[in-house]
Amino acid sequence: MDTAIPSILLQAVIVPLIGALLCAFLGKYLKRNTGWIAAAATIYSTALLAYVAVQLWTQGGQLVETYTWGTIVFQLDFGFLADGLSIPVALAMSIICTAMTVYSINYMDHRIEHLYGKDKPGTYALYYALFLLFPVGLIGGALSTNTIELFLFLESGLFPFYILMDVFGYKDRHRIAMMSFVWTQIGAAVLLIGAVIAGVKAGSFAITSLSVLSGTDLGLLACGLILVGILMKMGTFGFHVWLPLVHAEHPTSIAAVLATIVGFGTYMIARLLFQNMFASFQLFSLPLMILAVVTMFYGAYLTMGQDDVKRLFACSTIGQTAYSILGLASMNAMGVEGGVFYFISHILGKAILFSVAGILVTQTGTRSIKEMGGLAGKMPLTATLCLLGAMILSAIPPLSGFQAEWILFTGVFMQGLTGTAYMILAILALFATFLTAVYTFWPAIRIFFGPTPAGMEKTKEAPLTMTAPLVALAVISVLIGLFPDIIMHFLTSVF
Amino acid sequence: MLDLAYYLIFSFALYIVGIYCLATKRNLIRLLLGVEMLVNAANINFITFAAYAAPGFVDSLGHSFAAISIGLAGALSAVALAVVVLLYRRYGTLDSDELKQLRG
Amino acid sequence: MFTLPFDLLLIFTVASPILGWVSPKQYRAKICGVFAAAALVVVGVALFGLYQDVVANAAVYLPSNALNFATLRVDALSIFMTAIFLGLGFAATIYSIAYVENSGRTPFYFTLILALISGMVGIVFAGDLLALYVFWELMSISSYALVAFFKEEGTPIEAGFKFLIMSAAGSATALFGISLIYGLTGTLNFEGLVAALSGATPNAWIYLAAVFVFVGFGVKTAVFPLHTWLPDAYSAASAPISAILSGIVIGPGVYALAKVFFTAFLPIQTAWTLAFAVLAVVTMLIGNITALRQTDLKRMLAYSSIGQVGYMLIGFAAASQLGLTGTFLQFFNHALMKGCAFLCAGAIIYRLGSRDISGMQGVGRKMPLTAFAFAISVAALVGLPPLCGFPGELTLFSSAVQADLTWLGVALLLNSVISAGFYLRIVYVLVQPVSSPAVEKIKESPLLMLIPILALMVLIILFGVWPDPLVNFAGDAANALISLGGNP
Amino acid sequence: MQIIDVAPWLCWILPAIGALAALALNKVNRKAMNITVLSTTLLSCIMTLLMVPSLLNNSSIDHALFWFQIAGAQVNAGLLIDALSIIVANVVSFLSLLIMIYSTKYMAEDPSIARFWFFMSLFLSSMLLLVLADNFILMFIGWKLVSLCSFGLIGYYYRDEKEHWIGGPAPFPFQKPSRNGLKALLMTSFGDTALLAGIIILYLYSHTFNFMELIQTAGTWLPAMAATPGILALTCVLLLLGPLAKSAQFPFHEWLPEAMSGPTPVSALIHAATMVKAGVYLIARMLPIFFFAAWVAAPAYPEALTFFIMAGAIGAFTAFLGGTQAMVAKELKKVLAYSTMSAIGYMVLALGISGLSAGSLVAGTSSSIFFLINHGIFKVVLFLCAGVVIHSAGSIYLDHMNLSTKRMRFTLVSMWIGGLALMGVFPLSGFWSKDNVLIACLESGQYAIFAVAMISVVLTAFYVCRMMGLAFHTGTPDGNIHRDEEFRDRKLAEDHAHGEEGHWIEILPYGLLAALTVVIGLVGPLVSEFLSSAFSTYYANMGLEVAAETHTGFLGLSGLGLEVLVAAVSIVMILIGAVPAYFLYIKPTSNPSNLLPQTGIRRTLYNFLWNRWYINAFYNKVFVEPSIWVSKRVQRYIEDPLNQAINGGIPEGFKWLSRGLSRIQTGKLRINMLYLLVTIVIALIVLWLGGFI
Repeated sequence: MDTAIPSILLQAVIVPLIGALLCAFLGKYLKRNTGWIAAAATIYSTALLAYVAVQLWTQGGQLVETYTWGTIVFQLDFGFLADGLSIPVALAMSIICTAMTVYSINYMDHRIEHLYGKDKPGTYALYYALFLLFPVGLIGGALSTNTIELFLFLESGLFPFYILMDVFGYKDRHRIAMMSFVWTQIGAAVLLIGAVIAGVKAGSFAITSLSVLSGTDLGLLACGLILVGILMKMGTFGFHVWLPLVHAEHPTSIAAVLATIVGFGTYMIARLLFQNMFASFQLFSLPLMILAVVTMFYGAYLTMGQDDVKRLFACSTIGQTAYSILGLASMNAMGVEGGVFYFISHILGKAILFSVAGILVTQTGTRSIKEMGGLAGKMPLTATLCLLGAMILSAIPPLSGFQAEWILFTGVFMQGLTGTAYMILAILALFATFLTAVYTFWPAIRIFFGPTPAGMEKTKEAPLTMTAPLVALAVISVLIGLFPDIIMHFLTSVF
Repeated sequence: MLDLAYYLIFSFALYIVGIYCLATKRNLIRLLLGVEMLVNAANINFITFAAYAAPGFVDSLGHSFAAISIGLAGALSAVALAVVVLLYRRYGTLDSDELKQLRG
Repeated sequence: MFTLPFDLLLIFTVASPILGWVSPKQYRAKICGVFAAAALVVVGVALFGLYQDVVANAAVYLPSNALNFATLRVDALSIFMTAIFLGLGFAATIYSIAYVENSGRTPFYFTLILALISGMVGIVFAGDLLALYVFWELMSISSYALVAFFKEEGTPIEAGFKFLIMSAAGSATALFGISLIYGLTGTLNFEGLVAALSGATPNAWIYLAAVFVFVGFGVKTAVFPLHTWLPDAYSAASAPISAILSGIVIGPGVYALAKVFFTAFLPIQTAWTLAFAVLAVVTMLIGNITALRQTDLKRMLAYSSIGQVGYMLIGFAAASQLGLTGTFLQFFNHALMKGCAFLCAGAIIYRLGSRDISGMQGVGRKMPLTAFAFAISVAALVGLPPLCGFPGELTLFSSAVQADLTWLGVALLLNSVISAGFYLRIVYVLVQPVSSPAVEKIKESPLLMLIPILALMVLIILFGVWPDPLVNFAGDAANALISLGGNP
Repeated sequence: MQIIDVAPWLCWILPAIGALAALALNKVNRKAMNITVLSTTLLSCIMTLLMVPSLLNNSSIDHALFWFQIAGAQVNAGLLIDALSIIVANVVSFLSLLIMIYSTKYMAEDPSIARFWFFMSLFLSSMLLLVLADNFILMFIGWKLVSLCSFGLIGYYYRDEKEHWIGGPAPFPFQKPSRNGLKALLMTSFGDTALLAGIIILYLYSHTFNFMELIQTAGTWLPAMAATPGILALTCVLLLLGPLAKSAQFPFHEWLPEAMSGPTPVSALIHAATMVKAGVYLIARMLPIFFFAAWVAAPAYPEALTFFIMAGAIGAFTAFLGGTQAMVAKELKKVLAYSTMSAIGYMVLALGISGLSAGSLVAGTSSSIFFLINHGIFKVVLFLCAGVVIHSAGSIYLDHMNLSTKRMRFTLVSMWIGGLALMGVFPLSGFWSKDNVLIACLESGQYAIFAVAMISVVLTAFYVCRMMGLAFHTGTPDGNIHRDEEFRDRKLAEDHAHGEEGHWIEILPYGLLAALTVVIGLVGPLVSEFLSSAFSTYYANMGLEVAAETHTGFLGLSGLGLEVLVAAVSIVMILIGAVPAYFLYIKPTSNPSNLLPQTGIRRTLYNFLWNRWYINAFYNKVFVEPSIWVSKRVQRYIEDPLNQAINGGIPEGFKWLSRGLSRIQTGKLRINMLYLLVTIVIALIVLWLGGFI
């Protein structure tokens, strides 16, 4: 396929970067309005990706852009590949980033004032300049054609992530910033080890050349290392200890992006392991499935016990990403399609929920659910959004979660028919999803329903820049839920 | 002419003495002497090997190296002594163990 | 006489104190500094001409290609190293103009810098061990003097003396080793060494010579456990000197080890690769872990240099073209990153007057550009893409995997994670809100300090985003060494 | 384009538009909002009526459009219009219309009525989607949405003011509306999860979600499924759990009583007339597949009988369970809720019967659907009357009511008609459908189920009479109720004068429906005949031709004889239940509390029933409390220690290591030189050991 716009994919990645520079230089003068520059940059990227998606839909095939990067010592192409797998993922992540940029405008105003007092223009520049590196990393990562490029984009968000946590985070932010950096860095390092082993032995770092090793002993090693690296980044049980803390203490706009980064592992597994190293990857089916199911239950029970509204949604990410892992572990097309679909759906929902948490924190000044109640009357739109987010997570149609979940579980049950152990896991996993409804709706009820406690009578609805992006996300989720072909058209073309 | 081995044993011994001196002595001047001993051990080697390079001839390379090396060691000593003087002025001692501001 | 750039360098070196004497006192510092900087630029231009020759002829020999004379031999590796020396030297010189303004002995300072750089250039230009040793001493003596230069403070002198004794003992040990090599082969010329030793069956003497040479040059390279001088010297020296010492003075050590081990000691390669592998791991662990709880900013950076040396040794262990590429690349990047970091640290200390990290809370708010450059250099040191630390680590890691030493690569990545622990601590302190009155008073670094800092920062980003030319240059350099050793 | 192509789509899309319009017009104009919502409902009702002609000519139309693709297949979105869906859709939309009309008055003073309209309209839309969908996925969307609307409406009074609490009186626990909504959502979700698993397994073998295709291709995919023993039975169980949860059948029945905390029209529409019938509808929808597997396919797959046995057994048990609980309930709406459980038990039971023998397919299904229609109508009557009664009495407790029979004549009459129809008194509509179910039991030889159903008839008669008696006639309470302050607080704000008749807009819907109950009762056999013929054609079209009815009948009786016998027996049963209740509550000859001593077997039984067989308590003890217990401890005993060990321990370890290693740097020059010496020595030793020198 081809497009009328030259270097369209490169533009989609570069424009937020240019936006970041602009923000860095102009932030001091524009103050909170810097956010609009950032929003413009992300909207531009989103529009480009949407355009590519439309072209891809109508023309089929794939779009590849290659720029030479390394020539002699390493044969590295700095390539961008837009196909049925990468485009929906990139587009979804770009939309989340856009929504969160707009959301930030008011949210960060509040946060900065709370932390550093009024009249700190430099902090806006810092925030938006660093924030825009996330779309760069995420879009670039999704479009990468080689493992080194992928790693580069993955890591490009890491340092901003650290600084943002350190400067704008909530309690105990310095220690947690360090911890998150080290954890994701270890994950990335393990991933890199696997990728480099594969790359060196296969003679090329191109993602497609991973297939050379597929099925060999070395392939198994590389596959295992890549998988462990990704699982660390995804916070599956055993590697999850950083996730609730980091997720909860970040500014909520970043936390939503973090959910995206965490879920991005789904895409990486699909792209690197499922597509290119299937013969090696399929040996991990059973262990991965067990891990996913354990994580789902653990995440569910951990979430249920939380009283802190930010930590609550943070813990739920653990279980939710495990769904996607479960889908991928089923080793068939339906499962992988479902896994990636679920990832997209989950980030939409989680972005909404985290932002709702942010709204609650800014409007009520507390994070404890115990102190909240009856807020639905005070902030009906926020309550609706929270319930919509809960519906996405607990797979209630017509939101996208349902379509993703049944497709995912069709794959899982398909694997389930191959053995009793798989079947038991599949059914267990399905009942773990039941717990999602418990841990999303129950807190929502505690926050928004019931009598209003004494201190909360004056709570007001959040400003429009905070709610409108979330409404947009919810609408997108409904659209996907009603017409899943928006996603499935792309995914079925590659799997 | 003596066997090469004797010269080598001598030079190795000199080297060991030099290192031993550096590792045990605390006086700054003695440390400089230790360094000189090390350099001279090497120089002896050069001279010896130059003499034994070919029967009846002396290899000029070894000699020139030794000569240059002696010169360089002199330069080194000059700088080192200057530093020792400065040290003495500031610390008022020549005991190397007293130099312990930098550690950890 | 010694090729144009080197000749020029030596002439300028000698000329600089004379210029200092004749120039009016109140402008002396500026004149000498500008002169030194200009000298380095001129030499750089001349070097480019020489580079054309090297590209055309693989190697340039001086005075002739005879085996038994002291010769200079300039190949791609020499050019590569020289470029780094000149580049960082230039940055440090510019920086020094602002830094040493108030000092009385300015001409000597710049003379010593030029002499130091001359020594290093001589080392990498040397075609035999004699020339190498001579310039080695030139470099060493200049560096001793530079460490102890600001004698008003106590610790530089103490550090200078310790550095002097250890380094001189190391040089002497290397000399002892060289003498053994001479005894074995009767020649000191590198090509002669290859010719004499390549076919020979290894005997005890060659191992012995290897041990002495390794220990000798290893002191300057700061391989564990010979690294003990390094934290003292780097932390006590003035900031530009620390930058030069840390950024490039490691270089000659690495270079000399590489040159000797990949020519003379190739026959016993199997024995030393493993030793280097073990030492690499130990060195990087010691450096990074010890750095974790340093409170002195420069000392922390000094320890991290030891860790970086450990990374560079991986290329020796891999003993392949890719490995050496990684080593040289890492050396280049380290010069940029650590040079930048030390210059930033110097600027902060210059303004704040204290080196204690815990007292630096909020410096980033008062000196945003410096702090930003610092953060970038620190992130690069961790090895985060898209900064220049990453291609170096990637190359080293790949070479380790290629040589079936994956564990070594794993250690490298593990260390880069550990190192994040202390690098980030600096960043975290800098971005804190201002907490002390001392910090409240400070302002952004002087322009002359800021320029080299920002220039280095730009290079760090540039070579991170577009590493290919640099990687290829390092690859050429590694090729030059490998082909000298006779196994292309 | 024919009307039948458009009507099914419009009939569920229109209320969805109405729902959105309610939100949009909320702030603009209340009257316009009410009119819009009502008119979309009316239009929707007309659209469903337009489908009735195709019921008469027995056609089955599947409108499918491309929806989306999945790996190796595509899913179409389509609407299936056949006898089953047309009947249920009409019941739903007609009842909805009337209830919406009722609500305009009943909810008129509610400040957040837009939310009410939104959920009601959305409910109607999704319920119709559920009924009309031609495949599992589309159906499931409607299925989940009705749960969601039910959640929203049960918890409609989300602020949990005391007057909206349900349960009690103290010391028995009160439940808050918001919690009840969640409970309903979660319990049905649990069933939905199982249902989804069943659907997926079915898909994996059949490669289709389409109901018609599933039946048509059953012959080809069933052998593969039956090849693995247990899978078919597992699928049966999983598929049934969803409908059972939705229809409040044992063991998921516990959400229904508490769902009564919603506004009364909601209880009428969702928790009596329509949504809870969705389960019955779905069982009926899936039934042909398993009937085919159990009886038509050759060889037959006996595992498929699981479906029918389970449905029959659970239906019968729930019918009994609900009846017993209704006998002692103190709240008017709870009595009706229990009776709904019981009645739906009948329907499920009848559907179970239809597959338990080869010949009772049509009889079972048609009687079940007949019951569904009738029950929908008369239960709505009862609930709408109950709404007026509660407003009038200012209390939800039967004990408090004692309303005037004179001033509330319309309500009294309507409620009695509804009640008698519920009891199954001749010649009201309930009589025919109940007898059809009982006959089907006998004809298929399921005597145990028949017996349980008969006992339920007794219970029904008793509790209906008790309810009416307490509400209107004597008001003599039967328990030793703690009349403490808490209990008095539970009285509703008295916005109606005590014992006042409802507004005519309220009376109109239930009056109309009560009349309809009588009319259907009068033409009962005709309707029953029509349904049987419709369903026999319906099944014949599916290819479920069954051999001519071979059953010998009960006690040698068949046809009219059997019907008369069953009618006679059931009337006797009604009398057995109704007479004691009449003398206790309507024309009391003794105080019912005399029957309940403080201790003893009757007290124990009473407590057992009052506590809902302790099933709710059991669930709380076994599922809810342990989950909370575990979740509180996961953080403390797993997460925190892990966090301590990893995020605290590892940095500590490195600090310790760093402290240790920095001792190497002694700062003493001598030691540094010693390192140099040691290096050389160690290198030499290693070389020596390695044999190099």
